[in-house]
Amino acid sequence: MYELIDVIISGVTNGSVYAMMAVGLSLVYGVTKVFNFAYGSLYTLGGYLAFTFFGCGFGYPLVILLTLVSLYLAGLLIERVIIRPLRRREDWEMLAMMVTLGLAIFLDNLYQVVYGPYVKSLPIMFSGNLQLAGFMLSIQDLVIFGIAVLVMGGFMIFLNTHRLGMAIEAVAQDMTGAQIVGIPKDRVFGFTFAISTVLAGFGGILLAPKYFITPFGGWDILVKAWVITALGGMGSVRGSLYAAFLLGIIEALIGWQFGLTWILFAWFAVLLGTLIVRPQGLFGTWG
Amino acid sequence: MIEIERIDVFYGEFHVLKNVSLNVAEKDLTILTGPNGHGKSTLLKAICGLQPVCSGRIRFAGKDITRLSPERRVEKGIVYIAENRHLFPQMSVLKNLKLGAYNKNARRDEAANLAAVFELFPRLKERKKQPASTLSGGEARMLAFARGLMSNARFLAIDEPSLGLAPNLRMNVFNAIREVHKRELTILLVEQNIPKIAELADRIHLLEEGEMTFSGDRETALAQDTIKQAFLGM
Amino acid sequence: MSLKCSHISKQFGRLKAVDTLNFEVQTGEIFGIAGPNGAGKTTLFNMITGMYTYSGSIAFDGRELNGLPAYRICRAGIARTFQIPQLFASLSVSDNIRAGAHFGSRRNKPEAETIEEIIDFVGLGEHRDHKAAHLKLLDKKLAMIGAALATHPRLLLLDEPIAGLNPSEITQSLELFYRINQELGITILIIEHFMKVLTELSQQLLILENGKKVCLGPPHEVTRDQRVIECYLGEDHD
Amino acid sequence: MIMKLTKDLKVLLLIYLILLLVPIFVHTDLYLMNILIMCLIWSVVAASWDLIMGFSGIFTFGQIAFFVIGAYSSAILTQTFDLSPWLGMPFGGVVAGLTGLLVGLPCLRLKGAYVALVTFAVHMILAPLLKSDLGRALGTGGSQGILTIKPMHFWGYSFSSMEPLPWFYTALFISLLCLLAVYRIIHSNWGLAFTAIRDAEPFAKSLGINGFKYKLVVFGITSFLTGIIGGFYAHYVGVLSTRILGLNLFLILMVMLVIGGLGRFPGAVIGAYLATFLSEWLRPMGNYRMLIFGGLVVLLVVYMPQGIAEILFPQDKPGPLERIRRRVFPKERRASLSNDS
Repeated sequence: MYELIDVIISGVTNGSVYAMMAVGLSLVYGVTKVFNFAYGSLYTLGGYLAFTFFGCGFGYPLVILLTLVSLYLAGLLIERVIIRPLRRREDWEMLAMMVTLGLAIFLDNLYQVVYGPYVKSLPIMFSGNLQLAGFMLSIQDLVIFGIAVLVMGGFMIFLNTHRLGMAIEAVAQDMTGAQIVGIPKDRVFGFTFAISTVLAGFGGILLAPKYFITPFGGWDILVKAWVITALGGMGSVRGSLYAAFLLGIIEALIGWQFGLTWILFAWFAVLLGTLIVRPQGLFGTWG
Repeated sequence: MIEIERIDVFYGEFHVLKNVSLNVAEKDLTILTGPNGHGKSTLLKAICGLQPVCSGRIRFAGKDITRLSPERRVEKGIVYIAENRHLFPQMSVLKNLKLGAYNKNARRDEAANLAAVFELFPRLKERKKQPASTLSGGEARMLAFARGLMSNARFLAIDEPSLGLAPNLRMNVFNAIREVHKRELTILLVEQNIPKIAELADRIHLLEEGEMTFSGDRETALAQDTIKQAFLGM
Repeated sequence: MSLKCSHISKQFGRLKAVDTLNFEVQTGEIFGIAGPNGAGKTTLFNMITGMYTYSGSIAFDGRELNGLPAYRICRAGIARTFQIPQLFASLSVSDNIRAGAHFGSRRNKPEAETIEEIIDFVGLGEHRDHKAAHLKLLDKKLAMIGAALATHPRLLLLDEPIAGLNPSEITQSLELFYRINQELGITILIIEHFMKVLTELSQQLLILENGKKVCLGPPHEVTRDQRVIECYLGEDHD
Repeated sequence: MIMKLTKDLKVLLLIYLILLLVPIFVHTDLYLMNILIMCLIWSVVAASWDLIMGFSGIFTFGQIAFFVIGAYSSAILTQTFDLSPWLGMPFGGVVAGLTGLLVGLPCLRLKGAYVALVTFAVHMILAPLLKSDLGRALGTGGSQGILTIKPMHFWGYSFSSMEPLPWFYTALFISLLCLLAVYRIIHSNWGLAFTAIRDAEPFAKSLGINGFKYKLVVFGITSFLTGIIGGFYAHYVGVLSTRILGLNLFLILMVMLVIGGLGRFPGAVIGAYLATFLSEWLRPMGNYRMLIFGGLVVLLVVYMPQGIAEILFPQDKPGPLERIRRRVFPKERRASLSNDS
């Protein structure tokens, strides 16, 4: 019984980080219609950047700040240099998938060349456990959960109330409508891509102390974020949230009961089952 | 206020606007009419920057805006009210209106404009919490119109505001246009329902097969059979 | 009677695009449909050709069509064109027509013969090997009609077939529609905004507004109908 | 169109004629012969992928998975039942084809990015599946893989790894058959249906094309061809492991398509040769190899999205100069258009 609850807690913790990253992937698809294959590699980028900044001898707050700023700039750059030029072409959505796939492998191998093939890890943010109603809760997990929830909550509030957030939603819902009211489409695309890069990379920082950083570790995350997004409905932020927690818990349960190798199958089975019944995902709408 | 000089617009291989010129004087209400699919909406979109122009120039208040981005045009006060509305379906009516005031010139007047719009369309005030997708056709059109008014426009390009509306709603929209026109806004109105609206017009233009086939003031236009023939087809 | 629509409705969310519509099209006639934008004209075509699910019944020569997939409806003898020309852009004109001849037709006539006949019929001889993407608008429309004719339909639906054409092209198209109707004996359903064209061309005219039938009858009567003038032609029209 | 068919075919046959003669000069060079054989293998995979992605517009990422399924099936069958590889290869094709149908089925109702997701997921879970107990029970050898796969034989003569010529000509023969099949399909009524659905699905349906059927057919046929050549690969290389499912090969295949140009038939074949040689040439670069490949994909997609086919087989599009001229002188264009009619 205690074990089960431990497992669920771990599922919820991971789910919160997955949710954060899936929100980023879903957002960038919903707004810019780019299916970003490099998303997993940007997750890894967050880990490596943080690792590098630690190497400079900075503490956690400064490292996080520097990493997030670098991620933001990297996102802007990627959108500007390799995605925007494609937009003029008729089959650009397909080309965007190919170009981000190329970018993903480029980045992964860049990490391998720069940092070597061996795992890197970040120092633990908080050590120790918290005794609560007979359960041992790792403070690290609690902090991760707290940060992920805060980031997501803050992001939701930003989308719903801030002018720029509203502009992002407007572009997602009707691009021509957004242009009519004078929203600069290109700048929103760039900003959205950059924000999603930040969310991916932030996920990388949060999970790095737990799961380590490897050059190709992003693919697992990409597939997971992808499944969450598809399950929740492409472009639906709310759907991604539910799907992330659901899959986080399923993952923890399967891993506990049947072993880690079955996790990916479970994800895939859930995805396929859902898509067969509802091709547009749980909360998605076509078009 | 708006001077369009010999513009050409293509959709792929299809020549939509052929050497079209049009002037709209400040504070005038100009009607652009003609059969469907002959380039009226395209002309409005070209003015608002949603449709690239192949050759020719567009000037606004004396300045060349031919290559300006749509958002810069909105800032200058050129506002398009689309026939197929382009609302943000999952957002509330209020949010749609607030987004209308997105450009930096309209931002500071948001509250005043909102009050004015609600006065003009009390119906929208009743429904301000509702998502735009739940509005009826007529209400959605009102919202599109109201959203345009939120942008602090100096020039409104309105695309067939009466289309698909029941007669009473149609009168509502026309009254709103009349009201807005009184506030000394310059308006270019695409409309097929001429007799209703003609009394407001300063000038009427006829666009057929992408070419301007008639331009003149109200009296001359209404005396002409070509106008009736062109859009009634008889 | 050729086509019979009984109590057909189509709803998108809260919007009733087509609302309990009834009408019949007689074999061999040209049947016009008009109405303001958003009246449900194209929706109606999409229902007849099986692109949408809907409630009610559409029967063609006594055969119920509701529930059949689009490709089966084509083989039942109904072909259509689209308002914005849809073509297989990367294929040649003759391959576009071949698609119709091969997949849509159940006649045993050799395909090559059908293709040649149709290219001649619509007058696209010189563009036979040109890619559809590079045709000009009229030729695109002709190629689209050609592909539809290659399926050997008994009923042809034309969705605003002359929008965007110039007067001489319109004349050419109308002539073609007459020939399709007279020489090939194909019943035609046509959506058009140009009243003059509809009154000239059609034997029956249906006016739609907000998915509902406003008026149905011979064109000269319809254009005098008070409700039609109000909803479509303008109230002060005489 | 008729003229163009023969042009595509001529290019293909010319390539094969050259390949037929190449061993005369290099047959002693084992390394080079091996690369040539790999070129022949990858050209079939690339052409099949192009058939479904380029010609049919279905964005699938499962081609290597089908290749591996074909390879494992043929290896396992020939081993378990002591059958000839000549039977194993078509069997591998059939298993891969059936899997293709199975994967295609849920994809029918899905839109672009979802299809990519489902097929990519198939690729991603195939390795753990082959390594799992279930895979081991089927004879995949778990994480170790299959180490001893029967070599090919012909009239009692068993091919050896030291003699590349029999392997080469068998590969030449099989790949030519597969590529001719791809060519035939592209120019058959099936190909017409595939391209029609890609270009304008509603119009295709309104002309009587059964969208579901042909999408399934293209899934089945491309995975079948890929599976056959996968079978050949297994017997040629002699060992199989899940390492082949790594992303490097995936990216190299994508480079083949990008170089060749999507939907330009002999393009993918040429792309396969170029990418395979490039990959070998870059092998000494170690880790930098895939870095360069990744960068290459980015550059090619941004700057040359039509691939090499644009240069080798320009289509009847206006060239870049003509396009600029039209943009600058639209009036002239209008005049010339009306003169045509």
